[in-house]
Amino acid sequence: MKLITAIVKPAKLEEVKSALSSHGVAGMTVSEASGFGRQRGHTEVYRGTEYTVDLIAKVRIEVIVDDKDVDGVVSVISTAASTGSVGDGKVWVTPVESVIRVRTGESGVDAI
Amino acid sequence: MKLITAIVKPAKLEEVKSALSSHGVAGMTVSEASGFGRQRGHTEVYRGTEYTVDLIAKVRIEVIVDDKDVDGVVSVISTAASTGSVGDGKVWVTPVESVIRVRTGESGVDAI
Amino acid sequence: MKLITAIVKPAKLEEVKSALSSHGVAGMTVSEASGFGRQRGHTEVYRGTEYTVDLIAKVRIEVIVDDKDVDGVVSVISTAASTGSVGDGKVWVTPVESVIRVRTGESGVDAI
Amino acid sequence: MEILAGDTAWMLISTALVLLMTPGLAMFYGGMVRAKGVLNMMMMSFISMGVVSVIWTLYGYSMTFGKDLGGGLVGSPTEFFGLTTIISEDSVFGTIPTSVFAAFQMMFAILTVALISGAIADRAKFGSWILFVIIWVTIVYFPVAHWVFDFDGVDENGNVDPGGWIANDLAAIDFAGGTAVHINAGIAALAIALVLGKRVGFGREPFKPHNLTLVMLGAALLWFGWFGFNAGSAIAANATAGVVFLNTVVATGAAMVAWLLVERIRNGHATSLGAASGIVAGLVAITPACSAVDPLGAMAIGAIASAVCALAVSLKYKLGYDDSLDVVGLHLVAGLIGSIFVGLFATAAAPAGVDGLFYGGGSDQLVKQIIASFAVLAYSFIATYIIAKAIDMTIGFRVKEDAEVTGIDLAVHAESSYEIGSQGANRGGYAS
Amino acid sequence: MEILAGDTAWMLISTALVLLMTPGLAMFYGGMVRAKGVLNMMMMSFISMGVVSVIWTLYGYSMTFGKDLGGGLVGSPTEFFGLTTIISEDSVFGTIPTSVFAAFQMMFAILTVALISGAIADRAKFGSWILFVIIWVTIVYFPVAHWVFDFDGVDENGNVDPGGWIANDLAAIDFAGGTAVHINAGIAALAIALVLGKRVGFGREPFKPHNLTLVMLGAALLWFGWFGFNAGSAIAANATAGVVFLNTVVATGAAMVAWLLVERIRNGHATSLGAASGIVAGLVAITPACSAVDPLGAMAIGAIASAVCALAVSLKYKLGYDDSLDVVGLHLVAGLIGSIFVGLFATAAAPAGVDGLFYGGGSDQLVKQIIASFAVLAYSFIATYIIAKAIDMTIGFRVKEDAEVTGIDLAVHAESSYEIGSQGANRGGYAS
Amino acid sequence: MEILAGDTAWMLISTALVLLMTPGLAMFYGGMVRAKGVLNMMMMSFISMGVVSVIWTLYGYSMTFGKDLGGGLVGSPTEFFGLTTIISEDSVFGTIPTSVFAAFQMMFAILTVALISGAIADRAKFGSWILFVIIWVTIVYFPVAHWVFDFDGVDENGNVDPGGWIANDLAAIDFAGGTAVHINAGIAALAIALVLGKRVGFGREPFKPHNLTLVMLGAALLWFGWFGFNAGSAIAANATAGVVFLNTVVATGAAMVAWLLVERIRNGHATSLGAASGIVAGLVAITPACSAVDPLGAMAIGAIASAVCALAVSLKYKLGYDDSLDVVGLHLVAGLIGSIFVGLFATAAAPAGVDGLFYGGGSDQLVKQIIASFAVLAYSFIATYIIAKAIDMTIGFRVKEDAEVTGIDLAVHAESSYEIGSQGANRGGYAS
Ligand SMILES: Nc1ncnc2c1ncn2[C@@H]1O[C@H](COP(=O)(O)OP(=O)(O)O)[C@@H](O)[C@H]1O
Ligand SMILES: Nc1ncnc2c1ncn2[C@@H]1O[C@H](COP(=O)(O)OP(=O)(O)O)[C@@H](O)[C@H]1O
Ligand SMILES: Nc1ncnc2c1ncn2[C@@H]1O[C@H](COP(=O)(O)OP(=O)(O)O)[C@@H](O)[C@H]1O
Repeated sequence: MKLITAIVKPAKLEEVKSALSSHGVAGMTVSEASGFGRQRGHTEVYRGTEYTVDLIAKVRIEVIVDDKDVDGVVSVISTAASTGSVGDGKVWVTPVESVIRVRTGESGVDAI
Repeated sequence: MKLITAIVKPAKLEEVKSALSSHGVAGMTVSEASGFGRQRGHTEVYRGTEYTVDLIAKVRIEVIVDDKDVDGVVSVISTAASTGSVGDGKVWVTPVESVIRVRTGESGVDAI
Repeated sequence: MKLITAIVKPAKLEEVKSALSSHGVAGMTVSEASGFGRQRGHTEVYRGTEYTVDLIAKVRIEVIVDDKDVDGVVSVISTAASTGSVGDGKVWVTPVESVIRVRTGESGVDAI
Repeated sequence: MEILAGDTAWMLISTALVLLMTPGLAMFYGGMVRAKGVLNMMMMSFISMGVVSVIWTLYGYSMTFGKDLGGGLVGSPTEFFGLTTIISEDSVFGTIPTSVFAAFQMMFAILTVALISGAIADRAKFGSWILFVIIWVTIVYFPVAHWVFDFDGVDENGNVDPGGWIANDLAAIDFAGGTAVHINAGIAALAIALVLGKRVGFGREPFKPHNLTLVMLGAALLWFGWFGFNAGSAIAANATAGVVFLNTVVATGAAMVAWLLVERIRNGHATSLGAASGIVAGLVAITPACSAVDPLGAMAIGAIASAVCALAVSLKYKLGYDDSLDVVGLHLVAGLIGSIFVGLFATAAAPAGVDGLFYGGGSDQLVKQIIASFAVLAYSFIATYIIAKAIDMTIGFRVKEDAEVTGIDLAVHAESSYEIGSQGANRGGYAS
Repeated sequence: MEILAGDTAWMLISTALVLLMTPGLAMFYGGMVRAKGVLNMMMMSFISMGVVSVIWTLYGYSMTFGKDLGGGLVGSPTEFFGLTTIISEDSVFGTIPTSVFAAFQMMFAILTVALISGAIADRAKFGSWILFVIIWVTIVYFPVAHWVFDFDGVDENGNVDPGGWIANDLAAIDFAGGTAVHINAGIAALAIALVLGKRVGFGREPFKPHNLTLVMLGAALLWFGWFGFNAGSAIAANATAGVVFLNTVVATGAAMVAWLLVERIRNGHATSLGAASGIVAGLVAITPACSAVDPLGAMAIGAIASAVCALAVSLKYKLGYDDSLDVVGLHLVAGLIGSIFVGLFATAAAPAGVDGLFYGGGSDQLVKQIIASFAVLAYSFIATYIIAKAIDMTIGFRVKEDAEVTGIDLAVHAESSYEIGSQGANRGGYAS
Repeated sequence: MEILAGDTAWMLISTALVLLMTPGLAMFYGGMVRAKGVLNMMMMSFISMGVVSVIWTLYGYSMTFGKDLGGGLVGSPTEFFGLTTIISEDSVFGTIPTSVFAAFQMMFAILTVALISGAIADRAKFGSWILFVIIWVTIVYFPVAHWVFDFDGVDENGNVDPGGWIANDLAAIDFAGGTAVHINAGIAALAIALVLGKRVGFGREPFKPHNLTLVMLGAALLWFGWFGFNAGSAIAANATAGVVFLNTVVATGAAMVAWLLVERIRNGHATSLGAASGIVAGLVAITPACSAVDPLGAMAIGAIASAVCALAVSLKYKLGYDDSLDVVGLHLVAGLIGSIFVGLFATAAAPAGVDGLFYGGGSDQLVKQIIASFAVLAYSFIATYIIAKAIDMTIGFRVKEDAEVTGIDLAVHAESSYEIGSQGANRGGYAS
């Protein structure tokens, strides 16, 4: 199994979620993050002093999938998350050695 | 070494933490997440309009352990986190190539 | 490629970020976490009752790097994050099988 | 007449109370939008305190309470220019200093235009909004307030100093502003919402309130301030003020209960946003009627208006206009009900001394109430639509789409509202 | 008597101030619970404004201030039904319109029952709470308020119109409601907490306040509103009101300092929750005594009561009842101390004109104070326990355990309080 | 003179309004610091209500309004010790009970010292701050308030009861405290900031406001309360109070607009923090002048002062002192402008009846205003510096560096402000 981690724009979360559902992905975990990269941050102003905020709000999506589904899911995510503008994010894949479903104790692909 | 990642119900965090402590696990990292899966979300109502909120609050727990401790720790977590009802969460294990303790520069198992 | 994950003190985030920039790292993802370990937590008092809060605020930094850069980046992070006092955090390295840049669809080292 | 310290004391504090309603509104509205737009939402109200207080002082008071220019339509804009002539000790209005009356009425102008802003959450250019405020109070509010609030007086020479047509010629009852304030702002909200169009994601994304404790605080401050609004409109601390006050509480309490009942039956849950909304609906509905009904009548008006509003707020999804925070569903609907129901529930036992249809007074007053309501509605809708459209076609009224998506607070005000997370301020700012 | 504008002005604003106390309380309480229960906590107070204002208008004012039905126990519930007979210009209470007096006293009923809700945070069914409010004000508050606040009057024919037994027969001093409001609510809180039982996790999980700025805001609004509560109870803007006001400030200031001192000594830290709590303790304690003591006496009462409360709030863990937000530890304890200490610290130099034990007046007044306090305590405890138990045994008073664990806001009100995180509203909502 | 209910009503509510300013300030300040320091920031204001109310009662009122000890420098600290002698019905000040006057003036003392705390956000030991408050009000505030606010009176025997030198000998105009409150607190803020030094990270880290809705709420409560501050300083509900009230609104509105204009031009964005800051700048500037100018003059003073403040707040980065929340840039700068501009914009048409330079009155008044301003400035700076330095050198004024980095709320008060995240209270607390 693999863990697919995607960093995407917050406004794209809904689309990615729907796309994954349609694709038959049963579950995912989402968390807040902020990112730094090619995308320029923004400037805030407080009492005349300007602050550069270079960490931009992103969402992290994590999906565990069976090896054979990796390519499909990665491409579903990157299609749904794309706006074509800088800061769209990254998707990366890491190996997973085992998975357990807490409720049932099932493991492996059954646990996904 | 391995990284054990567990997604559990927020109400179970305390129990998991205690169980890990008793088991002799020295440290862990916790963060907020929300999950989507078999567990049904809830409905909120604002001025008569109903919203379905399908991302449910979860907690992510990460523990780095020595290879030989993996099975023990995974079972401690999944036992402590279980309520038997849907949404109890997942535990997965990924390989870790190296670990460093920032304070001392120690690495490997000593750094855990 | 590798994923370097660092758990550091929130007050050190700026320093780590600058150090990585200077080192030529183009991007990173940051999120909030809290940690439990050798560092003692703190006590809060509400209406005379004392609570021990043992999860201490930390920041998680994630950087994807090319294999050859791993050692350099790990040492940059651990140098910048160090205060020498307990709770400075951990840095760990995990294997990454593939990376995609959502905007362009580039993959591999080009996507970082 | 002489200045009476007791009446003056009540009007001073009433004025302060009505001023507080605008920040109260800012919080009520601000809590309902997403976190990325709360500051802009609040600023649309706050700026009204800044801009309108200046305009009112320059020529607004004059246009509203100055010598009528003919037909009861508008007062002379220059008569009290700068309000420098009303600060002498002899300048008295009824039993209070004219300066206090001028300040009290200023607060109504400030609030009315601020109410409109709820219709255009998250998407209006701030400069365009300011321009709108200036033009709207001048062309819409001051004249309409003159119609409704400027009663005929007597000038220094004992001649009649004619006021507005609704107050005097038509003699409709609008004690504290059901027409001039709520119908006016409510229908203007519809006009401006039509001009600006829907938010990106309207009807699809949830737009849930980001901070309901802020909404409830806002509702509480509105209720608190509204005592100045309603009971202060007696311009004295007398029996009328007392009855108005009592009616204001009872109508609002009944309205809160009614809204929650509708929710409980329809959705299965009584919500805190419903309680806050019911409070506002009740306050709006009783505003025109508060001097004309007894406490049971007040209860009925509050409850009916609130139940109807609770149903009306969903209409926008069906009709397809984005009145973001339901200014139409609350202020227009409750304003109309309150204004018209005076013709039904008025009782001669109350201070206004008029019997409505249900109390054997016939339909006379009812007709007057309907005329007044629709006169204001029609004028305000047309004028507001033209003003908003003109601004939109010249300097543009709406921010760019990506500014709306990122968040208007950041795009327009270069600020973000909260930095509360555990590593808080460390999320990446630098002094440049 | 005639209506005096000055007194009326003060009573109008005092009434508004006391109304504001209930939202103030909602914030004070709301900030102390966890984020998943803040809306429910606030709603328990808000609904009291809705329900009690209606009941009060219907028959509550009558039961409290109507013709005594015998023995000074309760007034006739029908005499002023609907308050329609008190809105005429001739309806005067002292020097103010009766409508204002009725509105002022209404606010006390609203607040008292809201106070109780702090004992049952996070676990009460909302419908059951509403039922409780209705029954409790009817069976407990209106009679007790009649005992304490209804002074004998004279009717139209010059005959004595007898009032409540504590005010007249016993002649205990309770200027603004130490017994009728605070002892009453405090002991009722104990009864209801016993009936509902402990929160899941009580004594084990931390239950720390989720928003201390909200708590402080609530405490500030309570203090602000309390001036209406105490100084408004003079029912006039006179020297008595002045002294009461001054005593209210001084007692509260001293109480804040005392609580912080206890904390500093015991825990090593003076906390903001302690400051807010000390403020409330001081306000409660001075409430019955504010007309009877001089500023030094007020200081003493505030400081002593607050220090005792600071120690008393931990008792619940030892005694094992879950009075979640310390209504017992604050309102019962400080209410008792304030009421009884009148018998010690009263000075004839103060408006009430009575000397207490420490000022050479003997123990007469002290005994009266103790009788009044315990009469209210006993009646309220028994009646409240029965009411709460009856509700619990019929429709049930407590939400299901999983609703409590998930959070009562979501389970009961289908709302969540805050959506502030960086991706805010994106955490997964859809318009269905 | 006799007590007038109307005037008393106004002064009672004015006193309550001014009390509310201190929590308002606590929120205005609290929202501007980082989340890890908000409770400490608020506590520095709240504790002033506790400590100063006690001290004022003991000897503060005496030192301010007691018999002058000579030269108009300070009143006798023992004359009204404990305020026990002013609670009788015959104790009258003007047309109000002396108790009300004493309570009203108490609020000024509470607020003034709380203002200073904005200069030392996030780094002061709480015990040292309390000590500072006690010494500062005693040595600085009471004398200066005596200079400015204690007008010569007549004692029981018909002899002159001499007051303070600025009010009487110099006859500078300071209606509500431009010198005694704002210049005084503003320059004291500079002195204390110099003693404590800069926050860790000053000029490098961003220190952005953690909650701007709290800042706006605070600004709104300040504005609301300020009506009591300014119009209450008429000590009556009369024409003067009316004009003062009107001027206070207009100046503040103009000030808000001016600040936003400066920001728009300089930074390209009009901010909500700018609106809140402009409100405060306008309120400060009009405080001394509110009885002496007409509404157009008020507008000018408000706008000019606010624009200058908007530029002045950045100075601290250039000059290198850490006046964390710009007490100097707001209160000192606007206080000076307001106080001195009385000499320019005063018009005899206004209640104070004096013409300033621009209205043909010559430079007489201007010179008096300058002398008064700089006398207060010099005395306050020197005395404050000595007090703060003495505390710093003995018990220490600053928390340890790691306490500052971790957050002062936790280190000093053992509390954390918010627990709002989705798993909220689960972030690891245990009842120990
Ligand atoms: N090397 C990296 N390691 C981890 N996360 C990265 C890395 N580079 C970029 N990211 C994440 O991807 C997001 C988008 O990257 P950015 O360079 O801004 O845009 P793009 O991917 O379109 O070129 C960043 O905000 C960050 O969260
Ligand atoms: N394929 C997946 N990848 C990542 N996280 C998952 C996946 N499936 C479930 N999860 C996480 O596990 C949680 C529980 O899953 P769910 O399917 O709701 O219940 P259960 O595991 O009891 O069947 C989800 O809320 C989500 O956070
Ligand atoms: N075994 C572990 N697995 C995951 N995270 C850990 C582990 N041990 C420590 N951490 C993280 O590292 C942080 C610092 O660890 P701690 O033991 O407190 O100090 P130090 O690393 O200086 O000895 C912890 O707060 C936690 O977030």
